[in-house]
Amino acid sequence: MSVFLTSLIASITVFVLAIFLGFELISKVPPTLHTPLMSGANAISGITIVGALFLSNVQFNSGNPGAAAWLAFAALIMATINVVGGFMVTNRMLEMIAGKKRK
Amino acid sequence: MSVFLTSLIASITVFVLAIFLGFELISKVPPTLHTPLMSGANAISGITIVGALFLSNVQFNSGNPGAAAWLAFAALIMATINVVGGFMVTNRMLEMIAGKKRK
Amino acid sequence: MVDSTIWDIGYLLSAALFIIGIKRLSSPKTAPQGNRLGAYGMFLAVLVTMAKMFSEGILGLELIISGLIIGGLIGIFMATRVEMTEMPELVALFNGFGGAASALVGLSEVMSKINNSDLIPTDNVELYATWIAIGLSALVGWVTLTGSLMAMGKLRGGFYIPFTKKDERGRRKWINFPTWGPPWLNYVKGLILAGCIILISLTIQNPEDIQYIIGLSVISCLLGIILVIPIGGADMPVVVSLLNSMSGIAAAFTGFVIGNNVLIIAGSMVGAAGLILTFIMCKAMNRTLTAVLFKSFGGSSKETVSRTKVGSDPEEVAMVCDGITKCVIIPGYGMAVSQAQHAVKEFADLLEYQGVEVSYGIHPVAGRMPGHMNVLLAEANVPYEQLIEMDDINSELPDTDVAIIIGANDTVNPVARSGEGPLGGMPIIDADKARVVVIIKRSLSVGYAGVDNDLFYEDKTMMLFGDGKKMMNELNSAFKEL
Amino acid sequence: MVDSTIWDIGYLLSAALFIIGIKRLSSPKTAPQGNRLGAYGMFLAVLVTMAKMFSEGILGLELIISGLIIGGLIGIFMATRVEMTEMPELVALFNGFGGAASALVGLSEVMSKINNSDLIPTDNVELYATWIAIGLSALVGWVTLTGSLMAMGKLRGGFYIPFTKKDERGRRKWINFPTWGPPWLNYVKGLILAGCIILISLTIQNPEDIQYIIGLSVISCLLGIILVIPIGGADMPVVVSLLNSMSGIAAAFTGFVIGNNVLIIAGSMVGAAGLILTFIMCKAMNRTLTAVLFKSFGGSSKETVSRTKVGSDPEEVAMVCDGITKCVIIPGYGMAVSQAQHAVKEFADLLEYQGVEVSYGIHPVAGRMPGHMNVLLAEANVPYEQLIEMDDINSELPDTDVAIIIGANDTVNPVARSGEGPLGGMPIIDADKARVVVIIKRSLSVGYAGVDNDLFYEDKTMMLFGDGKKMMNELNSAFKEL
Ligand SMILES: NC(=O)c1ccc[n+]([C@@H]2O[C@H](COP(=O)([O-])OP(=O)(O)OC[C@H]3O[C@@H](n4cnc5c(N)ncnc54)[C@H](OP(=O)(O)O)[C@@H]3O)[C@@H](O)[C@H]2O)c1
Ligand SMILES: NC(=O)c1ccc[n+]([C@@H]2O[C@H](COP(=O)([O-])OP(=O)(O)OC[C@H]3O[C@@H](n4cnc5c(N)ncnc54)[C@H](OP(=O)(O)O)[C@@H]3O)[C@@H](O)[C@H]2O)c1
Repeated sequence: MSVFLTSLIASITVFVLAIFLGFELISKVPPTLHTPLMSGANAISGITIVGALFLSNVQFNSGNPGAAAWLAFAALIMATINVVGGFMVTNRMLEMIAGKKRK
Repeated sequence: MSVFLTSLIASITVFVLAIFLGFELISKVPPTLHTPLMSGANAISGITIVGALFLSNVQFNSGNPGAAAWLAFAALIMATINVVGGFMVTNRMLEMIAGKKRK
Repeated sequence: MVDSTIWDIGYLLSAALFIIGIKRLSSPKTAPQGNRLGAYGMFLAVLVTMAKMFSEGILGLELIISGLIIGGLIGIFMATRVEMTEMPELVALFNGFGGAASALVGLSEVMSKINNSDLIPTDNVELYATWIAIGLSALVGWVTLTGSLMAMGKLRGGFYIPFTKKDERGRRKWINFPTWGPPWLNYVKGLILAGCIILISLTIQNPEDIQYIIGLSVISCLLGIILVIPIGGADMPVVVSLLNSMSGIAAAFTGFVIGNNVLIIAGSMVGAAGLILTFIMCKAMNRTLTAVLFKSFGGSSKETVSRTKVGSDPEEVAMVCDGITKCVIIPGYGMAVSQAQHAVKEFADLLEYQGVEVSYGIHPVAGRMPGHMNVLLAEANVPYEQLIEMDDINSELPDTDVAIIIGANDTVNPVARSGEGPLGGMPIIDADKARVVVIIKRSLSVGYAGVDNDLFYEDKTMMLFGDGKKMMNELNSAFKEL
Repeated sequence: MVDSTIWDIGYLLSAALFIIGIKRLSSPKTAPQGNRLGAYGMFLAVLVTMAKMFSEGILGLELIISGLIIGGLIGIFMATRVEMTEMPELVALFNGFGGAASALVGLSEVMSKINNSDLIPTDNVELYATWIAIGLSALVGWVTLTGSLMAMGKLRGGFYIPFTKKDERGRRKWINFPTWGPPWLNYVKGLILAGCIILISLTIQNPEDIQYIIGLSVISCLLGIILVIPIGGADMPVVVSLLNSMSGIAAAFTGFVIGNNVLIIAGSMVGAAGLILTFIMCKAMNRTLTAVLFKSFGGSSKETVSRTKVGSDPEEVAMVCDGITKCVIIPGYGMAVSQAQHAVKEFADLLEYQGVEVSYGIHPVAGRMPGHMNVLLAEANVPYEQLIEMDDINSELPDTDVAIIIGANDTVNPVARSGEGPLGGMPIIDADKARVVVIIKRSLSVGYAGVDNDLFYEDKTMMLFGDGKKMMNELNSAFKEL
């Protein structure tokens, strides 16, 4: 119990620091970069893929994979789409802006 | 042991985040504010006063206060000077810059 | 012993990569590197997770790998197939997936805890903390999903209804995406939100009962739809950015649920950074976030155009452009649709060859996504220095001989200066200050915001009616024949 | 149960106050508020600590309270008594105390662990982590202390030797603070640093043996001295800023030792922010950090002045200033020493009354601390808009009728443009571009960097020899009598 609380407080500390950091990281973004930044940040928010991986594993391990397992599996697919697609599409946008690669 | 390691990792996480945050917090400072900012940050680094308080208490509690206790006591005084003097002198500088209060 | 912490160090490293990645993404030169760093961070996080799972014993490996492959392939397919103009829709869609994934992870966790009631925490604090985190990740996650889907539809403007009869050009029936928002809808939003909070507290009181969390999921989905439906398509980039921030927050809550710091760090950082970006974008569009969210705007009521104007032909325009000294090109959504950027660049080259000073006036919200024009013109090899931002070009326009507006409308509509109507108060490019104005578009019809444009009917304005690319090419030939 | 975490929440809150405080401190408008927020955060942290100690049972309460009171009173006394010009020295001193406190806390922790050998961790990881943290906090803390004391002495320029015979003006013997640094000293620094690392590893191997940690403390103190002794006084603000960063790092290590997050957060944040500030200050002085640290500069070898120049008198200068249209005042260290700012302001008022356009050219490193001139002129009620930064004033100087230099020397020395010598490459205020240059100082002698100044001997230069305040007052009366 006390262990849970300690780790909860630690998590909240990390949460607060990361929020402050997020606010500070972005100050001035030229309009050209609004969409790529949004898209890149979106890909990073796909980090929930880590959670999906864990739960898939736990649930499938639990013997008879039921609804919970398939939900986790659906989460895994969605998160992967978000991550892979997100970074790739951001890359495409940025390459166009940088003008290095043309269609 | 494992508990220690977990809390060590948590501390390192916090350490890394705070360092990133510190780097981001300050971007452009007009020369006028260099000294007050330095002085204010210095006062904040007097947070070691918390450590000095704890140790003073622990050491004096331990029965016969020996050298360790007096070292902690010296640390307490120094840290307090740093904190109290630091914030006050920063305040004085800033008041002069803002021109609100004159000698 | 070391085993169990090596993972945490890996996660910390990947969090650091995310931090540097986001930082770099916000500046033009380092942005591609920033994106790559983010991707490495994600790869590392997945790798660490897989390794940890292996070390703890993994069973459903085939399924997990196949999940990754399926998701990855779909992602690659979507990301490479999409047209430039459709990217914002795609980002919205991906974002929705991210939100849904977070919500599903929470849901799956609850279900497994209910199946195995030993896992339901007996300690009050833990119960509260975990269930609140699960509830919030569900709320935020589902709102992100349905909100993003709505935003995607609105960015697209509508959709073809499948299985309807094709018309002569082989297209199925198209319906516009609805924009609908009576003032009382705001109260409904408040009510649903209150309902969500009540449901979360009910889940805590009945941790074994799955129905409350399912109820929460359903009304959160509803909330997402109701939040976005009254917002005009022109504001969608802002909405998508806000939803992006929310999907970060959802991931952070999921991190609390499964007790993993990297989710908390990456999620809350994206949440905060996304919020800041939302405000930056609002500012660029001269809107406040509350106005965007709670007052409907744009695309709702199109004015009907009654006045007429005689069009010019390319030869006439070419003659006008002959012998001038300064020309400003103002591109808009129409240039993007007709893919006219290469023809525009050719025209600029022809002018420059004659010694004319050519620059491009870029309105921050021209097109359908931020930076839309920059991307297209960069694709056509237009030098970066010629792309001038709104404020700077406005001080040059009074000295400009010819302003050529290609497929832009709202962004040059003088009615915005009056401060009224859907465009009221939006800063515009002062094309009407130039000596002669040439406007290339297919008709006199309205732009995104659905407002008629007085500029078309001014005496100094020459309308060149037709598809953007086609007219630019004709203009180029006419110019060469001079 | 709640008890034990309420403290952590309090600490988190105080960390948040520190974060916002530092953020606000870096912008002019919010700086006073930022400082206050930082102070509240510290107050909260102390309060929480005291409360926690009470709840755990406190014994040495009287001593702790008296420690706080003694320290507080000394701090208040020093902070309120100090002259404006001595503030940088005081900051350096406080900084040294902070570093020493961190080191002492670590030392005290070790001694108590050695006294009670049950407390020495048997687990290797814990032993390594704790002892490394203790060693590093000692190393960084002691270097901060002695380095800061040296920096303080250098900022002051030297000190009076107590108990020596007083001279006719009642002052004791004054000796300059030495600046001494043969190139081989850099190797010595490296050797000592290596010694520190070896000693830290020895402490880990012999955790019960106090002598290694004491040895570490001693050579760390030595390292601090050797690090600062070759650095010229002109670079001291940079050094103090760097030491400030180090005292933050020391506090963070102490946080690892006693396992307290607020120390880690505040300490490492100050460490990072201080480092950035150090770079910003280096840039303002046109120096690189490595050049500052490893190549001695300034104040070391004073040139002897052999040329002569006939001085002017206040009446002559007043006549020159009569009927001009534009005057730039360039203040320097001499204005600070002679407290001439009010007289300068009066002079500016007289000129402005005549319709002359007056502005002040502020060199970023004029005086002896960053922002020195701004502070003094603000004290004399000079409007903020008249204080022009170097780059901006330099574009105005060619159109300036009279440039009045009061107590400045290095910052207007044209030799800096040659790129050689101690001043080489430092950007200067181009006072020599003005039509007439008036220089107010007591003699032809050199300034901080010890370099002769050709500007004094130019034909268009008028030297007004004498104490800054006195000469300004005479100039004012002469001007009124015109
Ligand atoms: N940048 C963003 O982030 C963003 C995102 C969403 C919405 N918006 C909104 O979108 C608007 C952007 O303004 P804008 O001036 O760029 O565009 P606009 O006001 O939407 O006008 C575009 C014009 O292009 C013409 N057009 C369409 N297809 C064409 C073709 N094939 N060839 C030639 N012309 C064609 C249309 O007229 P015809 O039909 O007569 O040809 C239309 O009037 C603003 O209201 C903005 O708020 C911006
Ligand atoms: N701002 C900072 O952060 C900082 C910190 C430390 C060092 N520095 C260094 O300090 C220097 C600052 O340049 P600066 O031009 O301001 O000053 P400076 O070059 O040091 O010259 C000051 C001049 O003021 C004159 N002076 C002294 N007392 C006076 C009095 N009572 N009345 C009239 N004149 C008096 C002195 O000449 P007489 O003896 O002939 O009167 C001296 O030449 C730079 O080298 C800078 O790098 C700056």
